[in-house]
Amino acid sequence: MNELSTSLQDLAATQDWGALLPELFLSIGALLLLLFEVAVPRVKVYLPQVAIGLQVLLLLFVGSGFWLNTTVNLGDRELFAGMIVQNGTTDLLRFFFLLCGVMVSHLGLVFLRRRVLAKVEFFHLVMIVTAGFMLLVQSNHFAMLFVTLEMVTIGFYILVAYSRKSRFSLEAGLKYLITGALSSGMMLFGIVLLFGAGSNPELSGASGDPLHYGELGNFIASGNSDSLMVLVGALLVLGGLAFKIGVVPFQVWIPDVYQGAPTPITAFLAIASKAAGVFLLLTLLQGPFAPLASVTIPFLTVLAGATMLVGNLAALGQRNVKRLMGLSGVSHAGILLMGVIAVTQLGAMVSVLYFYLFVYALGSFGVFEVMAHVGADEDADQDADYYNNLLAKQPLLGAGLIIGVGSLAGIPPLAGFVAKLLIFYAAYQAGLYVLLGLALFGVVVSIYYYFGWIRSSVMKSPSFGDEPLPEPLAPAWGARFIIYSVSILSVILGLYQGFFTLG
Amino acid sequence: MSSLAILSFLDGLANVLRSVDDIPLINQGILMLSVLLPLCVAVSLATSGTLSDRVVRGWACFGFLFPALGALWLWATYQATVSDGGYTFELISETGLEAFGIYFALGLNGISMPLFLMAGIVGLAAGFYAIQSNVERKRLYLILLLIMQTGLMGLFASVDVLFYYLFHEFALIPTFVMIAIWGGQGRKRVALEMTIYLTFGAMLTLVGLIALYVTSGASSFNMISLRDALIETEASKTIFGFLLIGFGVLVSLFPFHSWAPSGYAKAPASAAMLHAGVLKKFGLYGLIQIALPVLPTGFETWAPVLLWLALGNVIVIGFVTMGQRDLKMMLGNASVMHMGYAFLGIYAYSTMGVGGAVLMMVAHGLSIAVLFLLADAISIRTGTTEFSELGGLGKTAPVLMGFFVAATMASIGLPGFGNFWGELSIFVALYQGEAPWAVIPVLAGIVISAVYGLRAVAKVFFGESKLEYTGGDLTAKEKLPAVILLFALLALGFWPRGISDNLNAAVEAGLPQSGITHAANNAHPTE
Amino acid sequence: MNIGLSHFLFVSGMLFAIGFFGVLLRRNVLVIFMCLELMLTASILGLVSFSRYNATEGEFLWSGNVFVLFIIAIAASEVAVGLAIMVALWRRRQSVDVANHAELKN
Amino acid sequence: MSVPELLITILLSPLAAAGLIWLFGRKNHNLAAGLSVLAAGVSMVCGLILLYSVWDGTVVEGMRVEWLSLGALQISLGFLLNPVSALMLGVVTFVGFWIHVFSLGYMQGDAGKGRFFGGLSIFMFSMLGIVLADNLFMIFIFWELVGFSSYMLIGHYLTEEAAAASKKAFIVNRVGDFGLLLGIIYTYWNFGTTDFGALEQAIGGHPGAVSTVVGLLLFCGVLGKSAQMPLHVWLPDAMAGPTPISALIHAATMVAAGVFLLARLAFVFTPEALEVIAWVGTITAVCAAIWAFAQRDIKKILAYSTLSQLGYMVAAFGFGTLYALDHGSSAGHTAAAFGVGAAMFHLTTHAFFKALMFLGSGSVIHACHHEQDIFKMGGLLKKMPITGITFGIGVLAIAGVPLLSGFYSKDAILYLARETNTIAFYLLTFTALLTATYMGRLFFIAFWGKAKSEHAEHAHESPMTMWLPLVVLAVLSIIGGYTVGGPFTIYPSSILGVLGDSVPELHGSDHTLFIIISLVAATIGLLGAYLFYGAGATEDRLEQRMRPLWALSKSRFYFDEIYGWYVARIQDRVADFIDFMDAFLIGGVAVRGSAGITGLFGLLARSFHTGNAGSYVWWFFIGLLTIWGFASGFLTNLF
Repeated sequence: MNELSTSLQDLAATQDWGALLPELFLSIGALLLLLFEVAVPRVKVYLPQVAIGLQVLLLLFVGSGFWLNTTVNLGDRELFAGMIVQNGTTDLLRFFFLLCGVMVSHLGLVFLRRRVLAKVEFFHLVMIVTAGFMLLVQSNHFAMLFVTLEMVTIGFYILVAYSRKSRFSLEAGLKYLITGALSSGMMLFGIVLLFGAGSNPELSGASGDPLHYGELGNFIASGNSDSLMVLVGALLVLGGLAFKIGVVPFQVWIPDVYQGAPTPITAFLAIASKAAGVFLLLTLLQGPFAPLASVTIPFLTVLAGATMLVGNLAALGQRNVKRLMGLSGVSHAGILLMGVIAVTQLGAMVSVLYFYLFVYALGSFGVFEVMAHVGADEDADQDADYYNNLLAKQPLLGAGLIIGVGSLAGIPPLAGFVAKLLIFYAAYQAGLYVLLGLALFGVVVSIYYYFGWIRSSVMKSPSFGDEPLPEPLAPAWGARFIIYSVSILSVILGLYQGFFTLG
Repeated sequence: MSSLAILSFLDGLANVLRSVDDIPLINQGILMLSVLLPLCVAVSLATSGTLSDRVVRGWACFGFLFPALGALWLWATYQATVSDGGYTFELISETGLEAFGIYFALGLNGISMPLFLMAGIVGLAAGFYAIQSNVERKRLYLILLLIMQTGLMGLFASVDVLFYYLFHEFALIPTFVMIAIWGGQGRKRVALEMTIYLTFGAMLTLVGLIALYVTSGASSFNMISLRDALIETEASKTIFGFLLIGFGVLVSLFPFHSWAPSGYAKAPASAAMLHAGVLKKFGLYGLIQIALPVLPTGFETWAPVLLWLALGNVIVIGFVTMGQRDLKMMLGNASVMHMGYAFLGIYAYSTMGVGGAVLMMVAHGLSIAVLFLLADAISIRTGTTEFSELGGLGKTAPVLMGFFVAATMASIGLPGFGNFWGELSIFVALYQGEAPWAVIPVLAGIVISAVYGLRAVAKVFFGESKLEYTGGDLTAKEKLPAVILLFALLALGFWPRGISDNLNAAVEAGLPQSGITHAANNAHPTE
Repeated sequence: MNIGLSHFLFVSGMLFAIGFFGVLLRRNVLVIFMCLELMLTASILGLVSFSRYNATEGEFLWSGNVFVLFIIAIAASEVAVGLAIMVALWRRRQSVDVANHAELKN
Repeated sequence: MSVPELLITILLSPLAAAGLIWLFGRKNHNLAAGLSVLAAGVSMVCGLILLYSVWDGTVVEGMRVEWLSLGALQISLGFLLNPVSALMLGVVTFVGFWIHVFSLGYMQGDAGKGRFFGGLSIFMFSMLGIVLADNLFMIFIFWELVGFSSYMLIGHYLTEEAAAASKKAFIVNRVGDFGLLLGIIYTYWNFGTTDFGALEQAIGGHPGAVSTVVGLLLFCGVLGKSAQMPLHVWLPDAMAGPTPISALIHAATMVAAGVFLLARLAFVFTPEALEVIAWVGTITAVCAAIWAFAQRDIKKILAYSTLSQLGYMVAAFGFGTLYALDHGSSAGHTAAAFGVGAAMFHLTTHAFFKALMFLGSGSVIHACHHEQDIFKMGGLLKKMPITGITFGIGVLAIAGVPLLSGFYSKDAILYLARETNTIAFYLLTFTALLTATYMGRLFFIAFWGKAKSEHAEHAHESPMTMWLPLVVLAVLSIIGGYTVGGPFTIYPSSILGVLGDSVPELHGSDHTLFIIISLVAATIGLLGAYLFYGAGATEDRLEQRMRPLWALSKSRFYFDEIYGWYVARIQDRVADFIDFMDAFLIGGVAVRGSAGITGLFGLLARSFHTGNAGSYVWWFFIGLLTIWGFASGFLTNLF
């Protein structure tokens, strides 16, 4: 009893709620939004702006703190009895997710402007999910991992199905629900297996809390790297993450869900959850699963190759640009996975991955911002023809689209090129020649669909559909600001990467 | 006599240039500006609101004029100050990729200087032609051209391999957009096909460059330091293969040429001028400036392949060109064919051959540009480029005929124009190489090119006109760019030493003899 | 015979398999959803049994058991959201057959 | 002025004129004409000053300017003035100037007069470049340039015919240059230089140092330029150009450049090569003479006679040099001197009387409003006496009547031929007979009798700018053959050496024999022509009476037909075929094909996304299997 209480006190000592201030702020803010909506109906109309304002404030606050933290760079700090770990990288990602949250909220503003849907709940959910992401990247314990992951996923179930009027949105919700639940079920079973193996007292290095990354790592490292249970568990967990990133064969939900979901949510899925997945993959591969490299690396290599192939090939004939973004996202996932493998093998150049993620986010947000303006009332069918002659109709949107897509395609001098180059370079150094070849083939193929899109945005070719195409909205100042900044950043990062400490 | 006066004047000019060169960084500044100014002009044009047409034209004109004048100035300075063909005007700044040995580095040596100058001149001509042309959405047209111009200038000015590659793509994308917007019949497909094909080549090149960087151990993408890192391992063979094929695609080396003719035929005039004239030389330049210095053993392995493919360019494409029935298609194929000569010069692997290849690149850039310009002028007047529908234009447009004949003669290697020197030195060098017999089929090329060149002239200008021609002769505004290009060609033809003197040392430095049993030697024939 | 860890694991494995193949083979959305829950249950069972049998005598592995609670909560919320979506779908299409909700494709 | 300055002035003044014309003269025709004639005049005056007062006959070499230096390749501009080039210089500048003058009248009111005179000046520049060049590369450069100017001037009238003719001329010449350049490259790499002086040193007096091949390769250039068989086809067609051009380029100077090149390179050729050269010349001479009979076009007749005379020169070079090689250097002359001398001598005289006749024909055509068929002329002797008489002198000269220039040069050739090869001697003599005959045919039909057409009726003498050159050239056609020193010869002592070498029979034994031979040939030919065709016949008697002979001559041995067949049936079809294969195999199968296959895989990949959530679970099933496979290790072992 006594030692229990002392241990509890030790635990209590590690509970530094201040370290989670941003997440708390977000969650409470989100709850307050709902509260205000019902309590003070008058302010209802302003609540979206309020929500965005709150997030922006938080962004600035965390931003300053994050710079501060990286400059000081206290090492890893385990909190809450090792449930959570914080370091420069997690802070960077928290900042990144807050950024995503703001962007998505703004997209939501544009999206909801011409739709009769509940408005406040959208921002509420976005804030909750953002908080979930921020916790997810800090998780240092499989329980924490699973819980936060579900926090995000369930939030996404709702968000994907958000526009209740649209049967596409609902269908997407259903599909995401089934596949998501399935994958999390598999992942959970993997966790259970790991728990079972790691807690087995007959095995050396067994511990009372085998779900803690560190403990599990020690356990596996102490001669259990070939136990079937551990392997299956680890691979199942990786599979669950692969689902989030959209890696073959767990990519299959992506095109449908991306198409059906409201555009802001598509962006959220495409960027935030991919980034989170990649980061977790990296932490696990370099942390607890490091001793399993002999199995995980070939496994991931096969997956990466298949992903790059399927993603690019399936995107070839796409006319619906939301599906196109989804499938091209799959191919990007493949390249990212290749980067992850290379980085884990080299044990260096991790920053290259983050650079790629950031650049990918920039490009995608630019494109989604444009899509939000171009899309028709039925959000799901965004045909490439809608973009005909966009450059002439709305020069800013057109330019934003060209730069965004160009950056995604990896065209010099845009940031996407440097990002790809660095990943390829890492892959070459790690000797992943086959993957590199597939990636290059993928780039060549991707030119077809990306440039097809660009082409239709610069050409004025008559659309063959009988109904008139929707006119793109004129971007408001917020959208203009975002498109300008995103595009300019994409260009600058292509020429000058000094902000990042790459290498 | 008067010649003495001229000489003393030139000497004085040289002194002036030297004294200016002493002022620190001024020439670097000029170099930097001639690369980046067009881009700045383009951005300002793109972002500023409604401008009057005259302002747009004048501003764009400035954007094209400055690089040309800057290049001329730098060239004169180079002639006056440098004698060994080494790098000067170097300018290096960090971009955040120091960890990978990547810097933004500009500079010029004996090889890049003439090409840089050529890029400036062709850009000027293309710009002028675009400014006076009456395309719709002219402002966007000029913006894209200016972006392209920056890419072209930067491509030859950059010492860092990565930026060299980057500038190439930078110039490539506007070509795609221009074909997509202003292209001719069936531009949708052609634009994509060309871009995908070129990206394929670019990707191979990229792998080659990465591999080169990794294996060279120079841990730097800097051409100068790469030159010292000689790779003689087995790997060099693979790497050279990648570079050869990759660059080959970009230079339309047989059989990777099928993108070129149709692409040029569809592209709007100025884009075709810049791409066929300047951008296409990227690959050859890369082979000469990067591949040969670092990978002599790799070159030796691939030399036979290169020989046969280049012969394919000259003979096969030569016949293909003869078979063309459309003027622009013929020009496109002809430019593919002439690339074969340049490749053969590289194959010869001697100062003579490679230097000849550089001469060829410069001259071909000028001549093919003026040919595309005139072809566009013809199609404007006649509304067609089909030989079967053309004819008798010489009576209504004698000046146009004169220019076209001159340009054709230049491109088929008539003495007095620059191309002749390139071809001649390549022929002479080829005889000295591994395969002297190759001279015979290659020389047959001069007959082939004469056949199709003169056939084109005859079909377009001689005989009776079959159509109603509008627009009469070349206007002064159309003449100006053509005259610029023709004058440059003549200048090169009459005074090749303006280039060749500094070429010698630069090329020789780039041809490591170690590990080369390839018969190339720079000894004088008698020895 | 005495019931040991292996038996529990067997059951939990069977549950997982049944759940998965249910999801794989059944077409009724509700059934599929149940099967998904079944998979979660399998994990829960495994977790509990591990924490019971891998523990030193007379103790529990708390971490496992606490985790179970979380899982149950999550499962509950998942069900809530999932059912909501299904109801909405039913409203629009009067069908609970996955095959009928296949407009987003290719 | 010193020799170098004179040479530079001679070379550059036409270039300057051409440049100025290109800048200002396209519209202002008279300015263009004035500039061009002025330049030609300057060149001629300087040339004459050079030959008659300044230059003392010593070989002037050097004044080299390095033009291009690329690795081992050094190309320099330089002058080499020796008796041969001096003689050529004189001929080119002198004849060239008078043809310029003639053109003033002839091209009066032509739409493209400016272009024409610009072309003339460019030609003069290029031709003088060939004459003065001191190395093979420089010769090649100007060689190409004269080809170009000839192309431009043939195509002057922009008609279909002109297009075909000019194209043919340029391409056939390119074929010749193909061999020439090959030979030059070969020479360069084997002797390390292409300077004539250095080459002569390297090869020395013993031609064994070189293989026959290089000689023949270099001779290919001569085949093209001097229109020897089988590359002779372009010259007759070239008559599509204005007549002064035919006179200057395709009779007097450019086509002679080949012979000049032979003279420059005399030391390169091995006996075998010389045999070939001599025979090519002989056969060309005979065949061309035969072909001349079926022609009705006055210019075509002259063209074929030009071919035949060029054949004479080439044969002269061949046999003469062989003779010299056999007999060693007789009377202290350089070994090759006989051949060079004979060839150059005939080149000179031929330049005079052929230019004369071409200009005469030009004057006739001008008078008859571009009527060129001799059977539609007639009686012109009365209507335009100066033209008629001068033309007559030309005919006598070419027929080889004694005391006229043609007689002396032809005699030399016949003598050398007889000394070396009897068959060739008979053939050449026969050619002389034929020459006299067809020239007589031309003269009697066109100038005697009475007019046979409207145009001929109203023909009248041409203006002074046109007949003055005729007179000058006529005088030269008479006295151009006198090479004995003293008051009679027109040649300065510095040149006489060359010509003197060529006439060994002056010291030789059977002087009279050759006088008899040529007298007989000339008289039989002319009389025969007069008797057979009669004065001013309206129809071609040969065609009517001896059809087979006429057909034989008409067929021109089917050279053009064969070439035409080759171009149309082989070259073009091959081109089309390869074009098709290129588009089909490379552009189609390889490129589009791979793209299409990729697209198919794309469709496959898309078809997996059926939209049925149930089917998606199968992907997860595959995922599970993969995971199991890797965990259990049998997939891992594949790596």
